[in-house]
Amino acid sequence: MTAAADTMDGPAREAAAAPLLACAGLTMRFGGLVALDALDLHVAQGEILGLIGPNGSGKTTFFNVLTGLYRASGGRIAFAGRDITGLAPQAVYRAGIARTFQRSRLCLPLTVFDNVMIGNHLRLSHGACFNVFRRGALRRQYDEAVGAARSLAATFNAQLAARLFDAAGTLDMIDRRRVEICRALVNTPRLLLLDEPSAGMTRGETRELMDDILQVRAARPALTIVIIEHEMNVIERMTQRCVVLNYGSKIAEGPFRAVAADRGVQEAYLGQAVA
Amino acid sequence: MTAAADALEVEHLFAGYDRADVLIDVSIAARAGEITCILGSNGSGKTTLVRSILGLTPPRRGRVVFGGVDITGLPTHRVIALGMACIPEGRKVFPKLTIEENLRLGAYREADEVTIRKRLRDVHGIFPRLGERRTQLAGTMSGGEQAMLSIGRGLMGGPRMLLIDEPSLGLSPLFVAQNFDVIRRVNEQGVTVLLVEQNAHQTLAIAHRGYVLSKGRVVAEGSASALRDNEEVRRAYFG
Amino acid sequence: MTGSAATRGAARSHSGDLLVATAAVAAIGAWLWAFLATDSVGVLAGLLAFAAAAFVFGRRAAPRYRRALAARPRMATSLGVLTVCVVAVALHDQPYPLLMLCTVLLFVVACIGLDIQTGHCGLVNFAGAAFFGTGAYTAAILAAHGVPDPAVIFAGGVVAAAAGSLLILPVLRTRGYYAALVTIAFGILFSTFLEVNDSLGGPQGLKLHGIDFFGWRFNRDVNLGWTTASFYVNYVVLSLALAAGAFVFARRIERSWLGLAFDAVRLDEIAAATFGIGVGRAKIIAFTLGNFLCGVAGSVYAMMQGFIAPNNFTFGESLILVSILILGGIGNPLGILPAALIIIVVPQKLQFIQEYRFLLYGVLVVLILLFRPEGLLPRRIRDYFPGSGA
Amino acid sequence: MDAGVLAQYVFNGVMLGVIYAMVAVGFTLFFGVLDVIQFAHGDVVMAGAFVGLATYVALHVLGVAAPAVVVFAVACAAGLGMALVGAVIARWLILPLRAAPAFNTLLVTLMLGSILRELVRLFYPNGSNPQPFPRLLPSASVNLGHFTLRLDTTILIIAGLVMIVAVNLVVRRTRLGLAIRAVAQDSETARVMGIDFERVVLVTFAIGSALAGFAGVVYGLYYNEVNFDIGLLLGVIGFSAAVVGGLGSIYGAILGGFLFAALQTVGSVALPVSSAYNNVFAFAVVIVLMTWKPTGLIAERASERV
Amino acid sequence: MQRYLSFACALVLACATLLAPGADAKETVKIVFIGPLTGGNAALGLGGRNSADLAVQLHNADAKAKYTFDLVKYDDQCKPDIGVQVATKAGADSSIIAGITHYCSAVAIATVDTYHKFGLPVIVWGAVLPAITYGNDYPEIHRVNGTMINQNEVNAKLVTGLGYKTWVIIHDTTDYGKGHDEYFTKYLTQDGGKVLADFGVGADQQDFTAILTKVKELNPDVVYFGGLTPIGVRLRSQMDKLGIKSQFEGTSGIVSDSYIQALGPLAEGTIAFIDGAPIEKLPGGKFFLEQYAAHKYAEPPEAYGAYAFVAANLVMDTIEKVGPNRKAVTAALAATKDYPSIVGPVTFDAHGQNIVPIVTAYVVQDGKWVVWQDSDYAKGKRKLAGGK
Repeated sequence: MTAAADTMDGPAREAAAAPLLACAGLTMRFGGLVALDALDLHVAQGEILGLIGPNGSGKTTFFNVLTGLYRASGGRIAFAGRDITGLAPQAVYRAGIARTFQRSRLCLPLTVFDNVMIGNHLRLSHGACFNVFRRGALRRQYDEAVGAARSLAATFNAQLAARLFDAAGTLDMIDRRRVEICRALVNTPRLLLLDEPSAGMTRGETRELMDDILQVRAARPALTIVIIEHEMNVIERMTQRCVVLNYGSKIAEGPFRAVAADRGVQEAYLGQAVA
Repeated sequence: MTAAADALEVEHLFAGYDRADVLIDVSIAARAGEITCILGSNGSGKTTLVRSILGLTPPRRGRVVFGGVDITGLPTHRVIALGMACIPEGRKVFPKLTIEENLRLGAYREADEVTIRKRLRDVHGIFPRLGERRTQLAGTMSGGEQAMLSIGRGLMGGPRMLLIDEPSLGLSPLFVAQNFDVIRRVNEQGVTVLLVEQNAHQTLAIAHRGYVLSKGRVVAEGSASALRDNEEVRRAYFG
Repeated sequence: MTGSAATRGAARSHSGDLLVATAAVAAIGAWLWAFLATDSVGVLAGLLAFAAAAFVFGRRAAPRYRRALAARPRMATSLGVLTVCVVAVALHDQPYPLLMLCTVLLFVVACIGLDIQTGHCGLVNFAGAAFFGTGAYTAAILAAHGVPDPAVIFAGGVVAAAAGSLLILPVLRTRGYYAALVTIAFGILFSTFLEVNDSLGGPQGLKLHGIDFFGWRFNRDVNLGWTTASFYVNYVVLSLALAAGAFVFARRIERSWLGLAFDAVRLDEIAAATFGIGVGRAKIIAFTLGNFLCGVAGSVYAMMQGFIAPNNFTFGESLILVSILILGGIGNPLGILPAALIIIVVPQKLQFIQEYRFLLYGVLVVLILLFRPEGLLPRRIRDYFPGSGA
Repeated sequence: MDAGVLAQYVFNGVMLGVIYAMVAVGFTLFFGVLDVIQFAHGDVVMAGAFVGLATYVALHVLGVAAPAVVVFAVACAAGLGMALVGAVIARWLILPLRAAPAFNTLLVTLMLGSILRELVRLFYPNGSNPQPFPRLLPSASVNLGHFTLRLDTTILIIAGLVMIVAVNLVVRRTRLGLAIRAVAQDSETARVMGIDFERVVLVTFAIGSALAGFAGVVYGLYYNEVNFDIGLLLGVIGFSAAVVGGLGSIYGAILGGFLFAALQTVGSVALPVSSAYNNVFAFAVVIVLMTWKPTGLIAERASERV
Repeated sequence: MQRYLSFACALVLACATLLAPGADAKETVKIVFIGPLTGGNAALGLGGRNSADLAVQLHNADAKAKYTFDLVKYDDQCKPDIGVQVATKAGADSSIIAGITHYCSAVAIATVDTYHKFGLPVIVWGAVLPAITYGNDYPEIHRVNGTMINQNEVNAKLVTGLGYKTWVIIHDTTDYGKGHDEYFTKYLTQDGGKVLADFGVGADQQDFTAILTKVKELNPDVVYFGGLTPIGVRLRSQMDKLGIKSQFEGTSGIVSDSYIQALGPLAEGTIAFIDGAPIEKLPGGKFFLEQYAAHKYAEPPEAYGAYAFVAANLVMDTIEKVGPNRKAVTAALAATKDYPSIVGPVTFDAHGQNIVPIVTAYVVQDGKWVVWQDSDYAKGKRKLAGGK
């Protein structure tokens, strides 16, 4: 992680470098419905990209195709110079892409720690013999993991770190989101996909969460983020660049202010201006 | 029916799922014979409002009165029986039923076959394509056609009041314009409409009055023309 | 209050709690003894009423004492084992209660196996009796060929796990009721096959000798010095060791990364896959481990009974195993013991109403489930190293 | 193989398939509206047969002898009686457990099955023994080589098919059926259409159980013997047929029923090994089919429950 | 109504026995009855239980008897493991002196070790597999009913004597059916009969039309069935459906009233065999049937009720003779010779098996099981299927 961060710190150099993620002609069809229509999209190393568009424009579908939950009907995905089209979700995660879900997919009966550890699974020893018989070694791994989870949670806030062993179902919405983000971050991915992190939260909570994300990002400058959001002030505040989708294709791209002023984008959201 | 009477009143409504409140102290009124719109971006609580009115998500606090009857917490089918109809978000047509069956479900509370036939003819008049393809399965239709079906189904009940949740969702501008036109015509025939939308411009073009919902609270209300120029509306979307 | 005073206070109340908890375990042991030993309807009714009352009224106070015990897992396990040992000694000259105790303990082992599959990994298995039976038949065949008994018991588990691998592909591909059907079909297929196929004894079953552990004959009464104990004491010791072993095993699985992977797969397969967990691998491991335990229990059961026949391993018996699981509270190995007592021993205790007993028993189970839908002891939050203060 | 013998196999297989399909349709209907499996359904079939039998005995005592009247009364009593039982099961055992894990419904209905079985065994006079079921249908027969075409069996096949078709018509063509299908596809939107969800569930259980009651009578009239424990195997086979066909689909259930009958027939006569292996064969094919089509032959939708 | 009453009675009795231990002048001795009281074989088990109960009641009513007997009843569910459990319970209960045990052969085989271990003398009242007595040398195990060997020997001789040539054998795949299949095939082949085909069917199978269609094609003179009443009824009735005209014969498993009740006129002409003398013909047998009727049991005695009755009487008479002591009873039972009973004289061989091989052939005539020799068929007044 650090090597990349060292060599790339200026936004100018990032843009010049080969993109971390490049999708070409990405298409996803469900029966007669075209959810992604030959989408071309690239994300530079270290950038925070906003992905916006009206409801049903294909944003979440894009995430699902990217993470291997759906198999693309056409097109290619390259990540860090490697073709990841059609890989299984496990392999995509191993390649360094982690995500959150629009509708929280935490395992609510499990503790915060357990949920975070689900994200950390690749780094834990999961052989049956190890887990059952080598309890001492497991204990060491566990203590380490608790430390890691606690410090990760503490980057959000101390209360969350204190509630590490409470069931996720007892947390309120914003803390559940934080746990989801922790789960996605614990394996130090290169690309983080955030699917509507503000959904179901108040304006104040949203602001708080965005502060948290920026803080995390400050601690890991090389982390690349793609964020789907409806809250435009979130997009404005968080992103350097946005891509607007409508009907599964890109209708605009650029800094938020420019995109928001775009007539096509306004129509996509607000409908055609009626005289 | 006097134009000033409130067909639907929502008073100080609180509602939500799990632990979080999605609606906070929401009060709105839809006047009889008018189109009242609720504007707001995604996640502002629009759909929860519709669900609370219909009794699908029982409110935590507050009251819903429809045509003088307190319907707070009433089972959904009883609310519908009082003359309410709903065109749900995302169309929600029954994919494995034919177009005609979908339409007939809209008139489920109506027992009289003659009336049902008449309404079918009316809907076919509005959307000729639904008449041409009665036996096609709804799931095989395009998004725009499904939207037509959903609206037609809502009209089949011969409602006094129509709740419409995001009719423009995922539709091309042409379809959106067409559907809004239908809504306007239906309203002109005396049906009260509560239109929940994200598409502000076209909505305000046909609505009489409106409310703007943001993060579960009403942040603006007024006549459609007043809202059209209201900065709050743009803020609700673009921050 | 100063910090150190608070700590001291906590420690004091902690040891107090531990004392109460130990007393409670002792009381449970006494109850178990009375329940197994009694043949009187009045005493039985009294015991059941007492248990129900203790359950209802003790619920509020219980967590505190349970925590005290949970903080010392080793002591808790030893205490449990010791309690059952004491019960066994108290019953040493009563073969029938001892036999029931063995039966319950062996069913506990099998159910813990199913619990790893169902309660942890979310795999339904309605063929538990088939894997139990595989172990039993393996034991019958190997023991007849002179394989030493400890190896026979282990082999029973291995063969059952191997038999399970026949079902791996359909089990991985199907879910929910469709998976249930696959296992139901296998269970029926298994018992029908045993019945029609004469090479394994057919419907007349197979006879087995009692267990012989390096010269220690299990079917001989045990001389305890002051008295002679029924030979079933041997089987109680073995079954108890297996049950305790299975319990610790299941607990360790649960309290490990593997158990976490199982939980993730059960609760949200998609999220699990998204975070790199091998869903198929987790299912295969859980399925195999569960079947292994069923097979081990089956082989010991067969040697204890001395005789096995196909109608011991029918679909109906699989349902009994699943019933124990659901009644105990899916995912909690601790709930299996009381549930097994209810499902296995209560019908025998109802012998006095003869042909009416199954009716009463059915009504009883339905009532328990209507009033306690999560089972008797629902699963608790995972704590990897209880008592470590983490 | 002789054509007459072949025809006989097919004819018998069809009769068997009709009975299985009648049972399977109930399973699939219940799953459709509520996503549950009612494992006592086979015992409802058995109870239907006994209600029919009791009605016959009562009519006999009352001196009603006209076969047509008796058959009609027996079928109606079984159908109505089981409709009531089905609705009661849904109302008091299934709906209250909707929020609980799906496993509980399973165990409760399993136990309910054994309760029904024991009730009949204990409280029907001489209930532990097989009971003669009266021959109420004309038993004329035609011999065509090795093929014996019996009038009563033909009537039963037709009656069974008519029942299945009738239920299918109710579901496909009536307002009530529309409501059932709507609830099955999307219960929430169905409620928004003004459908009383609970009522539809109860009615669906009543219809499926009534069909099971009729199946019990058809069973009795065909085999002329009923026993308190016939429900166990019928339930397992009905469930298997419904699942193999694809839960939620009526056509799938019918297909599954006939498929199961065919498998058992083939297993009995065409296998090189002993005919006792027919169930081993049938269930082995079921496992292979489920591996090949994990959500049934006519896949309506995956079941995520249990 | 009677059902509820008997349920209530069972409860009251159970309570009464608890609260008021024998205030009787006589010493009370406990003996145990074990059989299937629930599940698929409950009919036979309940018949056996009632018969044993009748024996005890009649004995207790006898003022000359030294002991009052208390019959403990256990259900083995026809499952070997449950059988071992209740056998252990009875064996370990030292107040129980002897047992009348088991209808299901697999259960009986499973439990013999247990009885031997506890030294509890038992008399098997219904299970027919030879191995129960001949598979061990345990002095505690006795059996009043015959094994399937004698039954099938007599059977094969009689039917081949009638002039039948070809057979199809259908048997259930339980130990009972398979055992009969084995021994009947053996004796039939010895006597010159020809087996065209042999079908095994599941014990809970309902439809046999596929098999019977094959049978029809083979067109045997006789269809032999080894199994119990429920399947027997289904087979016979489905044979008729398919127009199979062969003679139908069965084993002791179908000699029950319910076979005739369930089949009505179709039962006519069915031949079956049962070990033991014809009950109706012995004076004691008539007494048994009368008393059974007089005691108003809810269930009929069924085929093996008489054996349970005999076994109970034999146990009680032995205890009367040698006192309530297991060892003494075991020894005395071994010496049983020509004990007069309603199934004929009982004599145990070295294995405890009743060796008086009386096998009675029955045929259904006018809705009754009639002893073959007395029937119109034997006398030539009526013809069996195939004109024999």
